[in-house]
Amino acid sequence: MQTMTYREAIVAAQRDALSRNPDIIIMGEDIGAAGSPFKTTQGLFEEFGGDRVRDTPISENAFVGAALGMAITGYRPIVELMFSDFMGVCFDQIVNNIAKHRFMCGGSVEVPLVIRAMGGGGVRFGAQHSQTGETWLFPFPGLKVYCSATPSDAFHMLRSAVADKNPVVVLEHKGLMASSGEVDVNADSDSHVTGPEILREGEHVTIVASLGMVNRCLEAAEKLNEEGISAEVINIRVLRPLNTGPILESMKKTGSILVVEENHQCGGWGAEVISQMIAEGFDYIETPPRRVTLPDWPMPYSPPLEDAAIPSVDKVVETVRDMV
Amino acid sequence: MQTMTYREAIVAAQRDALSRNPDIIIMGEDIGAAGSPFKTTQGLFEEFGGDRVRDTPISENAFVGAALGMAITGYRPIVELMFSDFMGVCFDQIVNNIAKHRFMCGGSVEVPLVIRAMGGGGVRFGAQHSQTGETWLFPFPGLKVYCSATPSDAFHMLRSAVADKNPVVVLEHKGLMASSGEVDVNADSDSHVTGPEILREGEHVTIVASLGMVNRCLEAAEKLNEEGISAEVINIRVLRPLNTGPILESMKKTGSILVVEENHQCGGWGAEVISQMIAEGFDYIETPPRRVTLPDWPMPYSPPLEDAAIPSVDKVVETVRDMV
Amino acid sequence: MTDRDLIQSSITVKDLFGGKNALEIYRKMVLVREFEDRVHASFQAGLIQGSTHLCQGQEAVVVGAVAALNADDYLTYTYRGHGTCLARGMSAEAAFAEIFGRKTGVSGGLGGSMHLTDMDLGLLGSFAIVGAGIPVAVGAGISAQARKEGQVAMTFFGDGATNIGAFHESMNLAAAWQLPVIFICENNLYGEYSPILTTTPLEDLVVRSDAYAMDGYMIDGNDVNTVYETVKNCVDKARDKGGPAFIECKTYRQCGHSRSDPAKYRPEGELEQWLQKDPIEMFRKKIIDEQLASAGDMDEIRDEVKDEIEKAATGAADAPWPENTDLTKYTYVIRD
Amino acid sequence: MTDRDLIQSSITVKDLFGGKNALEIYRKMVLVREFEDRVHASFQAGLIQGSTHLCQGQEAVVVGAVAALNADDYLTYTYRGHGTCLARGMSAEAAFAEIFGRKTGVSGGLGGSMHLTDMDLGLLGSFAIVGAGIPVAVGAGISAQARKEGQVAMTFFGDGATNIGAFHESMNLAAAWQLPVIFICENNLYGEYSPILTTTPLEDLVVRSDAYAMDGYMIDGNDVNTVYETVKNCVDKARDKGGPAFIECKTYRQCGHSRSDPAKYRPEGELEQWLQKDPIEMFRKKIIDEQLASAGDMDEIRDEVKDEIEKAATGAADAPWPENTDLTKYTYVIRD
Ligand SMILES: Cc1ncc(C[n+]2csc(CCOP(=O)(O)OP(=O)(O)O)c2C)c(N)n1
Ligand SMILES: Cc1ncc(C[n+]2csc(CCOP(=O)(O)OP(=O)(O)O)c2C)c(N)n1
Ligand SMILES: [Mg+2]
Ligand SMILES: [Mg+2]
Repeated sequence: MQTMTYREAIVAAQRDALSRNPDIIIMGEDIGAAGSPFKTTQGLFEEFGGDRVRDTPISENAFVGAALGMAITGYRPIVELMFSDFMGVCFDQIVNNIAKHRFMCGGSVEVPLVIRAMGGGGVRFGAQHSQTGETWLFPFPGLKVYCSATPSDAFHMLRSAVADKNPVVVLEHKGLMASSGEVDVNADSDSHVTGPEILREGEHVTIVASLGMVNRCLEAAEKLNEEGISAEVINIRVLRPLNTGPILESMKKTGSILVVEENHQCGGWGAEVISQMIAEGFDYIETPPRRVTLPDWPMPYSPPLEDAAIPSVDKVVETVRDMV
Repeated sequence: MQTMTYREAIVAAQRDALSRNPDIIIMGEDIGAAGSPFKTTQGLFEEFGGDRVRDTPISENAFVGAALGMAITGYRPIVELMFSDFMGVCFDQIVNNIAKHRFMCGGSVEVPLVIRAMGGGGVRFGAQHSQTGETWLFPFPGLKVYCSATPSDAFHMLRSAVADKNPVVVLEHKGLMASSGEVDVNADSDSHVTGPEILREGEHVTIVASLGMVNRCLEAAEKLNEEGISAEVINIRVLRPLNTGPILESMKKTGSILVVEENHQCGGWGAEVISQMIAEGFDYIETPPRRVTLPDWPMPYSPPLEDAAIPSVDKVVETVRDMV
Repeated sequence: MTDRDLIQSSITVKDLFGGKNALEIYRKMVLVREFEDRVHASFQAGLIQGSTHLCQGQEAVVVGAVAALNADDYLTYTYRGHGTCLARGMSAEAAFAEIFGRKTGVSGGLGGSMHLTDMDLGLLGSFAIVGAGIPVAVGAGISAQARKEGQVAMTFFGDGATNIGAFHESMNLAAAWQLPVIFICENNLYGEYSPILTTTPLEDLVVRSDAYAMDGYMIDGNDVNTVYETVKNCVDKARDKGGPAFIECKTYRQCGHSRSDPAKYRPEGELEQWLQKDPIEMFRKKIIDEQLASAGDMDEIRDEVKDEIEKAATGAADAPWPENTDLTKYTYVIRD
Repeated sequence: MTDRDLIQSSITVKDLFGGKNALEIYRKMVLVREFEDRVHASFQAGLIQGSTHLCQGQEAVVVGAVAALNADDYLTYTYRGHGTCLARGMSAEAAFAEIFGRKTGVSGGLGGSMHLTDMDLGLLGSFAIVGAGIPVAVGAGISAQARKEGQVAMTFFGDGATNIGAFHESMNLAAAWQLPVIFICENNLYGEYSPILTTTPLEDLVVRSDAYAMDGYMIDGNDVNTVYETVKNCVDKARDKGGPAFIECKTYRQCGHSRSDPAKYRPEGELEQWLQKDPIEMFRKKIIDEQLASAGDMDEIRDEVKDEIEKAATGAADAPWPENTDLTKYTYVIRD
């Protein structure tokens, strides 16, 4: 077990990948000598050189598309998108090419590539630099979509993604970069991507969250505990392929479910989770499932407005109180 | 009342707009003298000239972004995207610029523009030319998203979109182009975009559908009727802003709801509709809500596989039978 | 700086290809033509639904360019890419079967007319979104550069595609990293129904290579000698770490854009003029003039090809539809 | 074809601007400098969270180019666009307030440092995605062309932005339609922490205008005379239906890329060299040399500006936060 920050875990996973597999090449803007704006590739250029850690032009469409070309010709690219919002400029390559290429080839090719995209709000970057990207990718079969909520996730999910034969988008959260936690670098990475992880057990309500919302829900659970309400907190971790099995088990126990996501309600994965709970656990539901999400407007820049927009610990606590 | 095809209705709405408002300019690929590949602008170039009906280069990102520039400087563009799938190459402009510009300007500007995008499957165009685009746009506040299922929709929703002060994406379905129906060109267009329309009344189950699925659901309702099952069929029409009020009323009556959409389950609007039904009508639900959607893979090209992938009348009938 | 004069090769067929290879080149061009004609007929006959995009008239580009490649090189191309695939050696029957949506198609019927691929031949992908295959070729070029075995990547696209962002970003990236990527622009004068000058402020796209300090050539794309010679030189240079090149091939789409487009938007006489420069006829004439083969020899080849196409198309039409099963394993690689 | 020599104006300040206007130009440049310095200090002091992107060193470009416009012209620019806004006349206090996230900000605090806009001034938008504002300016150019009142649209972007698709598509569209759009490329030699040649195969981006048969000029962007003269000529031509132009302004970002970036990636001595060519100092010297004003006059202007900035920044810092209310009406226009 090592204690490291989320940011360090991202670097460590890439270092691990670069050391183990000579076919891995990292690409992105200012990820070379500069070590990336969020310092997520720090030291890798020095250690592995400019052929394997490549600074790109500001041409996301070209280098994300190039990642597909590399993946189907024997290399394994890891691409960094500095902000998840930039998926807009390379969306065609992600959803029309990368997600569908294997299928359109009749399954005759594997597309082992990783896109790391850093998203999320709370850091005063405004409407065009604060989106998590979860809802953007959720609709597309062919993609795997991971969400790292902890340093352990950041390390293991990225490491598992790199070993995967499918295209994986790993969504990371800017607000978590400096958070720290325990990482067992010798653990089995693949176990992290089988699906949701129960981070705290509870009896009265199941709370499911992703990315930056996970810690808030844990904090909320702590507060609720003081009031005698026992909440089970689940880190959903993998949006695609979505495995709601553990959530269903939890809900069967608690009879009530709350989803907390840093996305707008429309298009959020919360609706899918709830719909699956209804479909498969209808008889176990005791109270109507609830969601805490972003309000239906873009992310405001002004600090108090941004803080008010993002689901807070208090909002989670209040909502749960209202449910039980 | 006039009888016209869906395609003719699209042309008629644009002709109407061009005649009424000199600030309207239409742009797209081969929409001028060629009348557009799906013939959705036929005759407009001849009638209104090349300054108002403009053939663009293959540069969706530029001309969709240009539409924003036009809208905030006094003109009202209508942009045609030949295939909804092409939103991939201009996604940044749609979701980061167009959807958010008013907000980022503190509400000091109006963005009156229309994007028409033709999508959907069943016409053997393969994985990169068969997506409806509904799930792509559903997550984004700032956009209005309309889905035309009938010639009347095609006419009135487009006409209302053109008169709107907000950016509206009108999704049309390629498979409906030749379908015909009654259009009352003198009716109030805005009433078409207030929300869902009940196309057939029924007692036992509420079926909600969009675009190409609406006719199939009506057909299914007809078949079910023969078996003594009375289905209410609702054309959802507007995904953003989503108004589920009429659906809730219907569900309160029938106690059961089925969503049919030509989208993958994850990210589909069906999950949102169901989640809202649960939240607001929990006590009225008698059977677990169900969904019929695309399977979780890209659209296959081969005709029998494509037919099997798209929700069919039979599938709807069977699912309803299973529910009631 | 880019050479802005139209390049036409002056080497003889014999010196360039040798007699036997020349006939093979001829055969390939006829194969592409006959294949496309048959696709067209099949579409008209209802054997194909959806859409097709054919390349009759552009055979010299695809056959000449592909002939300059090695077996381990990579290619990306477009919805109009049947010719590239056949030139590279894709089975005509498997190609037909894919276009007919059959189980025996190159992609088991999942791809269709716009998506013919064969990884074993380096045929990496046929992309239906304009420009979308260009970055993919750049990626193959990165692999080639990293592997250091002298491979190159070649990408085909149209004149209209040079107006889309993916083209620009790819040219820049390939030039910045000096990747072994050969950009083949098939300037057939139209994007769909629009003549190039209605959408593009210049006609000679070769100029665009200067924007990336990249070698650029503008060539007679209907002369397979010229195509082969120019492309071969560029390929050789790229193999030898000389960086990418852009080759604008002036050519003409003898058919409509897609489906049954009658191409009425063409000015009168334009097609006829270009038919005078039909790439197959021109090459045939050269071969005869150089006495490498007789008209009879070549008729024989054509008849053989026709037979081959007939058999391939019939075989494909008789092939079964794919089974309606769970297609998850074609969507994701499933772990064992 | 594009002129590929670096253009430096030889007109005197007096002939170009006249004495009084020259001092106004000087004042604007100082205003931009002082504003940005204050933003930097405010960031360091914790008054601003998130990020800022400053333009110290690039004042001649923004002030000179904007001076060539009429009141009814349009502008789009980037996250590094504070200078453009101030040059155009945006209230410094409202700009500060926006950057501080206050209710009195130009966008009521919803936009932030990367999104200063003022429709009344034609300041259409500041875009945080590289290249994303360029198509928007093209759209404004379409409006201008349609309205036929001689308006132009101007768009500012960096050297790095010329590698993104939106730039390419916009240049092509503006040229194909001969729109009155002036493309101002602020080539400050870096995109974030990367020197231009690490990402771009050429240093003189003016070459890229040839790819669109568009007028192109490469100018000394630290000389406000040169900027004004060149841009004014292009603007006049565009107003007169002469089509778009691309102007590469060679300049230098004296600060880091954003936030508190110390810009350690710069080679030693580079900053110092460019400080020798500081646009404000250079212009000041010319004014003195031409005896249009004394050093004392200009010190006075600077002191006035400093006062103005002090007042504006303090006023903004004292302004209230926006209320936490339903923001739907800022998202959608709600019908009455
Ligand atoms: C991004 C995108 N926009 C539009 C289309 C529709 N479309 C298909 S082919 C084509 C014309 C392409 O012209 P060109 O690049 O010259 O290639 P050609 O078809 O002539 O070979 C267009 C506009 C598309 N497939 N993708
Ligand atoms: C599409 C996109 N990619 C990356 C970024 C991150 N980014 C912000 S500024 C910048 C550098 C831009 O360089 P340049 O165009 O030269 O403008 P400058 O900042 O030097 O004014 C980058 C890469 C972005 N905002 N948008
Ligand atoms: Mg063409
Ligand atoms: Mg720069």
